[in-house]
Amino acid sequence: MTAPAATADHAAHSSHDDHHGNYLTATSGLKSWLLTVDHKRIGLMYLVAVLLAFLAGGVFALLIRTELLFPGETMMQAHTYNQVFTLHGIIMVFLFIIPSIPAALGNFFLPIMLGAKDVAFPKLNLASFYIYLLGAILALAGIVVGSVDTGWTFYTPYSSSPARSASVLWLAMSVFIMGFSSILTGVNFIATVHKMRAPGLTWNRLPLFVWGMYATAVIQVLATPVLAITVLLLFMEKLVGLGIFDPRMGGDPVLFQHFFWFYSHPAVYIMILPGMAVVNEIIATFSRRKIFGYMFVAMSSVALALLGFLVWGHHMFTSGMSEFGTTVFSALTFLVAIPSGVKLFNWVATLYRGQISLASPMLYALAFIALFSIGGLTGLFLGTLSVDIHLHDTYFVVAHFHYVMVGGTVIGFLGGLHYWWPKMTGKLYSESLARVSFVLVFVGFNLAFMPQFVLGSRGMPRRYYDYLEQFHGLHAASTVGAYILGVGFVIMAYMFVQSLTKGKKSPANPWASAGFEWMTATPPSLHNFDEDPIIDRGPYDYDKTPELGNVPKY
Amino acid sequence: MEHTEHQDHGGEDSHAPHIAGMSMYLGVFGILIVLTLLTVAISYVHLGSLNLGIAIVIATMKAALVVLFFMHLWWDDKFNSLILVGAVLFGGVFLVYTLNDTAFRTAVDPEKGARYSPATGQWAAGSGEGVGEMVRASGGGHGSHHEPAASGDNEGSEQH
Amino acid sequence: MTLANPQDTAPDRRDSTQRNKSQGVPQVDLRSDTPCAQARVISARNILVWGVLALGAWLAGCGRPEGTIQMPEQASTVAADVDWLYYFIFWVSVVSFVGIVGTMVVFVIKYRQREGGRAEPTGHSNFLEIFWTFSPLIVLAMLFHWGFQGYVKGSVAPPDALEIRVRGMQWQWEFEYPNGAVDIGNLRVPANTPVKLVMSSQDVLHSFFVPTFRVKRDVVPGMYTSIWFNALEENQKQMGADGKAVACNADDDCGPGFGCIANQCTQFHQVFCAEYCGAPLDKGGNVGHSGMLARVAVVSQQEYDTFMQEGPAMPPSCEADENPAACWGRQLYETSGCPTCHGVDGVAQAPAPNFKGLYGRQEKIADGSSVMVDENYVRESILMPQAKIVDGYTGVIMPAYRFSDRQLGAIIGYIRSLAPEAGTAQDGAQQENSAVEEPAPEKSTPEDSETDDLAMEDNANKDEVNP
Amino acid sequence: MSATSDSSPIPQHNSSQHDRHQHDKHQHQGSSRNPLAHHFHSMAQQLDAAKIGMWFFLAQEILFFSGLFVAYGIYRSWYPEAFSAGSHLLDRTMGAANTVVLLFSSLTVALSIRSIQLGKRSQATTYLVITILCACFFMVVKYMEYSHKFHVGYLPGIHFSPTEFPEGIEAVPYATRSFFGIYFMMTGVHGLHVLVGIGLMVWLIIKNNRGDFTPEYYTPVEMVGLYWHLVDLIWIYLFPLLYLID
Repeated sequence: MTAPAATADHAAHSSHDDHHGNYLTATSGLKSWLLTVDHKRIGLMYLVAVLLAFLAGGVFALLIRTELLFPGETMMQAHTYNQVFTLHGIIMVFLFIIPSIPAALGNFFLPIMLGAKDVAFPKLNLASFYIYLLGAILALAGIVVGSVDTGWTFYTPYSSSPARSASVLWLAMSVFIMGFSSILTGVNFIATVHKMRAPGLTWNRLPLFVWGMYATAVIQVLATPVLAITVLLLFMEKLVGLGIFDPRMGGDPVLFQHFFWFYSHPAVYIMILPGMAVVNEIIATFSRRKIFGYMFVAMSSVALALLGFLVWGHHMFTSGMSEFGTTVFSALTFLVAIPSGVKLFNWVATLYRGQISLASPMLYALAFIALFSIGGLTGLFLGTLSVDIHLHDTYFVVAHFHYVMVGGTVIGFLGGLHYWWPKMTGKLYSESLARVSFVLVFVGFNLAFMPQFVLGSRGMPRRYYDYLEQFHGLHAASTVGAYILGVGFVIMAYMFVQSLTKGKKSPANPWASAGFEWMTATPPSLHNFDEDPIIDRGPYDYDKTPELGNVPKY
Repeated sequence: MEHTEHQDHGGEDSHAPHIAGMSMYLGVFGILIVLTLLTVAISYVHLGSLNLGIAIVIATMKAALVVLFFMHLWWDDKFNSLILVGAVLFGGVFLVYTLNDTAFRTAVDPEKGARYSPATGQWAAGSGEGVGEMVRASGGGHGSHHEPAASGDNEGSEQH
Repeated sequence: MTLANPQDTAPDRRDSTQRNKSQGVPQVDLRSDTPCAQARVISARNILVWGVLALGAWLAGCGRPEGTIQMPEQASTVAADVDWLYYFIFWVSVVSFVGIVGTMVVFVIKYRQREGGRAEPTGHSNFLEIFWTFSPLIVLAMLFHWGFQGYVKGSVAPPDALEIRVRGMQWQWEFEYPNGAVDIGNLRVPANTPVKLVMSSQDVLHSFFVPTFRVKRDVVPGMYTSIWFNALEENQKQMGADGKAVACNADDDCGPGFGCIANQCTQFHQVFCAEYCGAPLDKGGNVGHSGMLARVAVVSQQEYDTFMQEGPAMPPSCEADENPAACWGRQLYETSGCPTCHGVDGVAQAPAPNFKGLYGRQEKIADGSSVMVDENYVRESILMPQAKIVDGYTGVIMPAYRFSDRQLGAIIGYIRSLAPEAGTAQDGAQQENSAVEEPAPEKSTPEDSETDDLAMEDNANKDEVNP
Repeated sequence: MSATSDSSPIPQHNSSQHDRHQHDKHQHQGSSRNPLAHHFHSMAQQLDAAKIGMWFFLAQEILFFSGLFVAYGIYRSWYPEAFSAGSHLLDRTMGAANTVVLLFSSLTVALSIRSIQLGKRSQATTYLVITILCACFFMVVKYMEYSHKFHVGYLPGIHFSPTEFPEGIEAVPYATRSFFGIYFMMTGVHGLHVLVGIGLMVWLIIKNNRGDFTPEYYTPVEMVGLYWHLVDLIWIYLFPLLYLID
């Protein structure tokens, strides 16, 4: 993007930016943060909320693993264990992983990458954040009020039976409200991508991060309302005995599973697509090359978004669904594997003949490729009908989705956090600490979840508070891995805090990247650009920007 | 939609907003009323499964009229029509693939509303009390809500 | 057991079934050669064509009945094919993983950033893109085909399969044999015969999962789901010094790997509940969803037939007891979950009436009437608990149990033994109704004709039920 | 969240449904005199952005209702007789009247947008008032239908205890309770959307009287108009599917 000449008709706008300094220092005081409509501040507020949720979810994860260290009662009773794994699921899915990349990093960088001053509906963006907070508070209230122990899937008739405490009502209401936060973010991103692109930024020049956010936004808008109606029906079923999922009233519990998974499978693509989106940016910057097969990678994001709506039945192969329905879903599930494969192959092809620097963000991107391919390939086991009959609802499934969600989205999120930390905070972080925490996270994660594949194939069912003696060794290994993972995250948190307090000031383009977001000041000014940018090249055109050279060493 | 190289402001400028004449609105409204009366009339003629088809076709025609002329999709950016059709398509996928399952499941008695085992004729456990029987008007007084006793063995045996 | 007499109600339902579009899955006639068999033929005949892949899969999956590192013992006919397909996908995944990550590592090492180095501009090759879009499609199509083939074979039961009804309830499995005998927690099936389980749940979702048979199906309230398996060989019994099977009582511990099923220590196949179904409040240990375990013992056809004839036999340990019925009744009382609500120590517990001194007493019923606790009242309260609820216990919901008549006789004998003074005072009353129903015989040996007739009658009318 | 007692016939929906609509339309910036937001380059771009945002919001509403239509489709395929019996228990004339009223309100809201584009603000206000009156008429008819059903016990699920049937019907299948479960959910959620629509139009009238809308800037009116047409669209399908099963 060439330095934009100050054109006359934009003069009216530039005088508008009389605020000096960057978006952090432009205005100060609590009110300026809480009532901001600046997408960057809203992104930061989301980031803080999302990291707190990750901490809470992580604590519950460690509680689960500690309980499973020994067979029998280790530290809590069966009912408490059921509550803990339910809360681990709900907090991680609804409070952390769905808003993490789109709402935190997406809110911050989408407008900058598009060359826009802000998202299309800034006030809607702030409303989305407060709706998210309202949902989170209701979820906490639900936890305090009673014991939701239905699993994050709320399967009826267990969740709707009168014996379940009222907290299912609270959680249903909180999920209903948090769904709107997701919908509003989606609507915002779609309108921004369509209508707020800088002049010259055509669809085939969009950064792949924007393509990923766009595909995620489409899923968020089209899938989340079905979760809203599912949760509303569950709410009414429990409150007034609607009888729609109650077998005693002619209802059908399997229909609830259809309703739930029609949202929840696209939701897992809401989780993984942003992870892939971040990896595109990191791999391009740290191998100094455009992404190989740009349009194929972009279209595979959109393909994943659309195909994601056709395959929800593979969560229900053993649920009593008719054999015909099961077969159709199994066939379609294999189609979904292809776009993921295309992305992996294109990323590896991007590394060919590049100048690869192994700075910490790149470590996370490479780890993403390795772990996500394991996650994706184990999906093949679960898509094949006869093998899934044996593996469904066992620890094999737990390992599969942790490899995709933690190995994929969380590693991608951490990579993005490391990559854009200087841009967001204007501070550098200590590279050595980053590598130490990466190694711990990588080793801990694999030690925690690789044994669970074997646990699952040997027949250990999911959500078991107590297990037979034969599974003890693998559970112990998995618990040790979980603790190492926890230590890795603690060190990473310390590193980021240390960077905030004592970190060195970051140069304008610390990674010498050709990405559009690095073309403004670091940290960016209140309205992102002093003059409106004119885009005249692709997002990773290192051929047109030879002056950037290679990634500097830190 | 590919844009020319130097498209100003990324989003295309829509031409002056289209203002339709009064007669168009009244005409469309008239057709809508006629279609409503038609669909009510047809509902009294017993045509078996065809009734559902006709009702949906007429409703879709009315919906198309409202969407194209009252919501100006006819003169609007084609992408908005794509959004509408996409949403309806996804709703359709949801219905069809769920029907894939529910239409081919093990035997269900259409009138009685529960599942029975063909071999034993016995209702599946967990079916409701009084499943299978017709419900008569109790002729009681003001809307008494006496609840049919949910059969004993259907509550969780453990109170928790 | 109040079994709706199928004759009068079934016809109208049956013809309504025809109107209901179709019955489950299209009938597919499957060629005998399963993937397992094909792999053996291929790898034997032209090993070069299939190369190491087929050999690896064949070695790892098919011929290993005792199970492999990743898979438990193969104890049913479909297990070998499932394992073969599992290992086929496993090897495909290992090759793909090594391919992707290996190439990545090679590129990272080969093209590390050097001083002054320049990255080559990225080329583009449509051929490569098309290749890695459609080549996985071939492997995936094969996986789907084999997966579908195995699935249909695994879910469509052969018509002559032996049908056993399974009822899941919160935290225990109840099996009901064709002869009406009911067993909680233990299922005995004949070896080498297809067994079809017709299952439904009484309260919430459960899932019947037997890892060693590779079968799993959710158990849904208000709906029947079914699975079938064909157990390959008998489970060994624990042989005592005298060459006879070691006898044991209800839940004695027969040592690792052995369980006490039908009063014999034998190996068994573990049944898990795979669909989350909650847990009781404030209880630790093996309870709730993780404690909903059952055991499948594969027995010889001959033993199964004798079991079909006379229903569950009295445990041998009770034969020597002075009141064998009461001893058997006490064991049934302990293993069927009654102690959680009904105490026997005379202390008036909240959930349900205490059995101590109950027999022969006059009880006031919730609807005002009163009834003498006798043989018929106990029988009726077990089979239809909601019929006559004692005053003050209306809020409690007791599940309907189904026992064979001999088991009911034993339980009634046990309850009578808890009220010794009532037993003597009521001797007179006891004599008359004994004519009606032979209470637990003094010595219940299999040849005891009278109770057998009862059992025989039961079997008789059961048999027409499922022709 | 109050349970559906006799007094409040329409299941109250929490307020987030209402304030969500406040936000989803584009908020024009600062004082009403400068309707162009700072981050947009032209009024057209601002209106287009609002339209595309609104259309995706309507897509989300369609999928929200698709859940109910799927439940309707599944249970009707399982219990056709129960659904036709349930449908005969409803009052077709009230349903038809409601349909005509909603269609008319759709017309008047479209005309209100047209008159603002032509600069006739007072005419726009009268059209909006007529629309609100139609919507209130719709809700009153709904209230009468609901109270009748509460009175004679046509309630969903476990509460289904009919006290009397219209002549010619002496018994209905057991699964009719499922029909009423779906009936109350569909018409209840739709009724809530009508209430939210009324709230929005009152907000429009207030802004219109303040003179916020000009032939160049009428985005909020158009957005509320689109929303109202969608509410009418949903009812166009609800009416035949619920009331006209023969």
